[in-house]
Amino acid sequence: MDAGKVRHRALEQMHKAIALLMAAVLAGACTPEKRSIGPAPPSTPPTGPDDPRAARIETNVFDVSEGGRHFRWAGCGQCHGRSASGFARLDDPAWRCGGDVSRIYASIANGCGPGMPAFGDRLTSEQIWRLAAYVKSLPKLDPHLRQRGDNALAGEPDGRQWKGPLT
Amino acid sequence: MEGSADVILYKRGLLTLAAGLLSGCAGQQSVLSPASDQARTLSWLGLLMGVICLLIYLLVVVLLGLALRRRARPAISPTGEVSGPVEGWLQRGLTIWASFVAAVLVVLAGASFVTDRILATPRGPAPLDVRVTGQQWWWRIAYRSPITGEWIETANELHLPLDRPARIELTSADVIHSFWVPGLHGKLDMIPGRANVLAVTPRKLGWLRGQCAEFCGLEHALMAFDVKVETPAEFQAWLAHQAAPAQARAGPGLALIENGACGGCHTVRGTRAKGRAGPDLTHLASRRALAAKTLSLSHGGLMGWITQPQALKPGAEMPASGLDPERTKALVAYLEALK
Amino acid sequence: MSAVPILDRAEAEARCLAAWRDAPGLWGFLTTVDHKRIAGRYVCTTMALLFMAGVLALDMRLQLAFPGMHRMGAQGYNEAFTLHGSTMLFLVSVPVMEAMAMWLVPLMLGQRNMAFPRLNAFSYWTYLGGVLMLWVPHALNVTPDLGWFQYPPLSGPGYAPGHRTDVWAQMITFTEVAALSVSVNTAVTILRMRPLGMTLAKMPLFLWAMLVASVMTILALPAVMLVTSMLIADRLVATHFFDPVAGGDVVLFQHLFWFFGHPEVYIIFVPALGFVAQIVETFSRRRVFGYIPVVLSLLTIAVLAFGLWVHHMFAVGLPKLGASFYTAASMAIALPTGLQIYCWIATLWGGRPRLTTPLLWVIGFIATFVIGGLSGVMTASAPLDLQLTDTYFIVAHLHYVLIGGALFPLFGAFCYWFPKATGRLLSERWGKVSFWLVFGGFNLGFFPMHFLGLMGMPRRIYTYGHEMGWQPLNVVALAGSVIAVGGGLIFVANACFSFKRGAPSGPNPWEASTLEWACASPPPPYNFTHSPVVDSLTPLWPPPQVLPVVTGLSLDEREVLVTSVVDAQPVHRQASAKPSIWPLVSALAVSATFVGSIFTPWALVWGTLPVAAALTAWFWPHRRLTPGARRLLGKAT
Amino acid sequence: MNALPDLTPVGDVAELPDAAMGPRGLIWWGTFGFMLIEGAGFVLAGGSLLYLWAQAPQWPPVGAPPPALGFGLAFTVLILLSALPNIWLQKRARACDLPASRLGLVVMGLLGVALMGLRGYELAHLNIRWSANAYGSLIWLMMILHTSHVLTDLIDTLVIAVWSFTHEPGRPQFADISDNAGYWSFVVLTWPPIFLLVYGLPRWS
Repeated sequence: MDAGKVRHRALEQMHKAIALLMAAVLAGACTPEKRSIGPAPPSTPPTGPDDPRAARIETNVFDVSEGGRHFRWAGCGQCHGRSASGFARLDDPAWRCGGDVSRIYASIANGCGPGMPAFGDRLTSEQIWRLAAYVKSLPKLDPHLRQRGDNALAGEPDGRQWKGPLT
Repeated sequence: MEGSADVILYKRGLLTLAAGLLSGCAGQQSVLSPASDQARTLSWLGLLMGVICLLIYLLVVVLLGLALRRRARPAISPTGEVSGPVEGWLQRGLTIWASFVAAVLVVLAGASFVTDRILATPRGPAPLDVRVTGQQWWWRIAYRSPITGEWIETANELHLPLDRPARIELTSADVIHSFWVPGLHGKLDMIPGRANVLAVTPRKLGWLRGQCAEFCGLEHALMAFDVKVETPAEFQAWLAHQAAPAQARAGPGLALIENGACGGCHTVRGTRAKGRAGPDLTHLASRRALAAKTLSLSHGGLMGWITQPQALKPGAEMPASGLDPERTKALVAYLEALK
Repeated sequence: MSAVPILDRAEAEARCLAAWRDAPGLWGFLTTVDHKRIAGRYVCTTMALLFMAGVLALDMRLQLAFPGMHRMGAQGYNEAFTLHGSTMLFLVSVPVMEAMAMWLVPLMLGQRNMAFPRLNAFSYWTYLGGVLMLWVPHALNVTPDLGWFQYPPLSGPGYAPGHRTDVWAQMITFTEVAALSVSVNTAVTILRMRPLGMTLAKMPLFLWAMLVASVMTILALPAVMLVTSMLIADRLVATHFFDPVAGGDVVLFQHLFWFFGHPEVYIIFVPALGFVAQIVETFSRRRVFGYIPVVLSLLTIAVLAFGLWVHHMFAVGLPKLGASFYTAASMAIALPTGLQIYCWIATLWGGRPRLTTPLLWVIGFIATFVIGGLSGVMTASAPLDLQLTDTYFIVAHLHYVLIGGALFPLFGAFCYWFPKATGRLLSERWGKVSFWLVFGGFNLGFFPMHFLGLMGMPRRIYTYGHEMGWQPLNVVALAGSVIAVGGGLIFVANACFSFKRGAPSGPNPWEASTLEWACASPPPPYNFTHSPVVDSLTPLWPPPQVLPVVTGLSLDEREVLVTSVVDAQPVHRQASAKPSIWPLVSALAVSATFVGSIFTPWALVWGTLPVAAALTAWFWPHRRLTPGARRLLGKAT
Repeated sequence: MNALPDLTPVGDVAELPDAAMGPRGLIWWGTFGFMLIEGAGFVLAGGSLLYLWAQAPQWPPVGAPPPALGFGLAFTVLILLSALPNIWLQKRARACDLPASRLGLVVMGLLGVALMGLRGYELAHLNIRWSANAYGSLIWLMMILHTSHVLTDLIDTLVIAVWSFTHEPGRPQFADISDNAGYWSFVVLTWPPIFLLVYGLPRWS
């Protein structure tokens, strides 16, 4: 009677599955999902590449997605849309002025070479932080998902234009 | 004894009804204080149904009480079968009850159908075109200009002329919201990809309150707006004033708006502030409230909202300005001048 | 009666016990396929969740009792009502009704187990996966926060970043798989495993109710599984089902969701009607008045329930004509429901009622549910609904229907069958105390909400201003809820105490009429040594000196009797599955697949391998190998 | 009074068979229940497709050619033909004919493999990506739904085939074989409507 063997196989299977389940849940857990509401979002520029706030904000899905909405509201898509090319293109790993959050912040706030003006006065620090986090996420973002996300925001104002709601 | 319990329940019901009516009328967001043809029609329908339902409920409770009261009981065979006159009455009662319920339902459905037809055909002069767009978490309101035919935009405060039908086009810029002013009409959803139209004919002067009635995310609770029903003359004056550009007096405040972060999201017509993401501020000071009725429009309100919006309406898309007190004062001074 | 041959019960019981006993200890716990043990787990889990979700509700009432409370923030409140709604509807109401069916149906049929014992085990483990799917992420602060309905686009890729929504959607997949398994099991058991003589026309009303509810489940739940899968696909692989820009439509979600969502209400409510029928019959000491009208009204409800989902969407702005049609359909369903109410009252009228706790709960059900039914008629009116929907009027309505209409009968059912399940009687005194507290507290707490709705208080708001004048009634609501929860705790305490110290009940303490009362309390693992034969709706009225049974079902192997659908003629003997670990393993494999599919679509691909393997092992028939091959385990399943 | 009644035999079922074929058997009803569930899923998915089709100005939308007909037709013909050996297998299984059942299972297994191959080509020639637009999403939804059923029954058939070659089946196992064949009939029957929705609607609407 090899019920013992059966049992052993079963427990093995079970452990595997449980480990998988916990791993999966943990992967999506804790701070990345936290909605930083209240006075939480940073309100001063990054102190440098190793500003701890950078790591926090670029891993926070809520801040990143808010960055996506600021991206549209500030009209960034008019130069940096999905069809953008060359330096304006943001979904490739090539960065003209550095690709970490603090440098992206700097590029948005102070401009970056010819063609990229400074927006430091037109946006608050909080908005730039989230924009930077979103821009940083673009190269990792599947283009179809980016398209899908843009569609979802299609009814919202795009910079100074607002085509009106979708009807 | 069950009956008595329900009598208590019923009394409590009446008390709460009284309380409800009182405070309901006090509030400007009550189904029980209609201010338009449509809302009045609906409140009559509601009253009719409410009364009928209450009577039916009492009937059921009485029957239940009678069924349970102490009295001689019919003989029951060991197999549980019951025979005798009572059973015969109960059989006939079943038929009567069925036809009674059916009849009541026909009446109610008929009343509902008629009401629907009445609502579908608003009477009165040429309707006023208004477009209300829901956004997280405020209301973009636009009027068709009688002169230029262009849209005149404002936010969070809806003005309607008395006795004139208004054709309110309801749309959404982001997620699903629901436009609900109980004093004017039932709610109607604002759905991305669709335009719904609500026809209302205000019949009572004064202020009403509306609120988003479809869960729309974090600050769904703080998405309300004011409605003012005014005489046609007042309304024309108001609309003309709203159509005019801001009496922009140059100064530190205006500079902040045009060159600072405000202009990135807000428009002040007649200035270089042309952002679209946020509410139009051209005549901000002419309104009663701020941030979709989160705050009253006052000096303190403006100061607080500009310096700490996230503390007052956590998660709202309005960021903290990060301005020092001096510049904040200048900014507020300018905004207060936007009559 | 001396001429009647009497079977040797002791010997038969010993042999059946040997064949049906579970392995001792943990292994037996993990492998059991005993419908009573599994159903017991279901009930305990649901009650624990009922308590947790109830505490959430109290917390929300506290938050709303005063304007501008800071007990919770917006995020906290949104998470609270999402957890409350999702738990109550997906993890409590539907599962507990199915658990009751799982426990009762075989007993009421005089059967030894259900048609597919291992499917029951699989169902529970999958359901447990759904519970963890919702509450473990909550512990890790990945709580769904968009309500129990999660309409796109709010739940779509643009506005719901992260995995909160996916967690909710997959929790549903888990629970629906579990629910569908039980429903198929229940329906087949009722249709094919009735004792000889129990034709459809002699079937107790509870079985009719469960049959109807199971078939409704089978037809309704696929809709919600489909729509949540579409939502996940929109979020994970960039499909466009709910994307108006690319030809999708956000309202499609609502249609599919409510095509499930409305029958869902009746899937919860119809089993409750079954409880009511059995309780009223037993405590009126007479047959239910109007058996045929009740059965017909159950069937009518089932048909109509699929024709009125749109009444949840009147505010969407649909064509007026359509709205009128759904108004008519929605009101029409009040007719069969009203007929049943009449039949219960008539049964009490023409009977000799005994006001025991179970009957009290049923009386409370009538007095409370009718309010919900009538407010339902009001909301069925398309124009009036525009003022009522998404306000506290609806909050009141749905709680009157679900608590008054389903939970009260359920509590009554607990009191009624507690002696059968435990062999002990509940304390009548404390039972009555808990009833009056729950009944009074509930009505005190929820009746005022009708007026809050009329006063313009919308649903799902975490705070309101003082000027709204909503505070007094919200305080009343809080008070009522506290009282009701207190009563609930007394109910539980009474159950726990009586479980240990209650007076022995004997097999049939209520002198009830149906077959489950013809086996020992608590029932042995095999329920019945021999399959009974019935010749009336009330086989135990009058209490038989000798119960007619058929012999020939093996006493030493797990075997059940399969009969024909309509007239319950014997068809064949069916070997009944032995305990097995594979249902659990399969559930784990399925869980891994579901959880993985939140993160990558490929999980569905590689997940099929373990699932297929586990299922193969599950169904692998152990029989003699072809000549030349060595023997494996002896013949089985 | 409140005690267990004695039991008296009024009949005996020892002579009943230990399994019955088709609708007379118990397992068949379980399978049928799951067919109902999946059928409901198909109907609702098809309903969603028609719902969006009715709203669309153009089907398929501009720039998307309809799915290539060739492989679709081939699959349709083959799956319809597969019904014949399937019915034969069901008959033989109900007659407890072991050699024939084994042969039938092998044939159905091979057919299933061939169909999955064809289905691969079909998916490769739908001429639209699910992430392109709602039309594409729905086409893929229908195809994935049906493919998963073909695959399920294929795996089931292969497992049973292996089992039947290594064991000596009894009536219950022959009943399983016949129920598995019944499930395949379901998979066959669900295809034509899906074919019309996926291949027909874009062409003839």
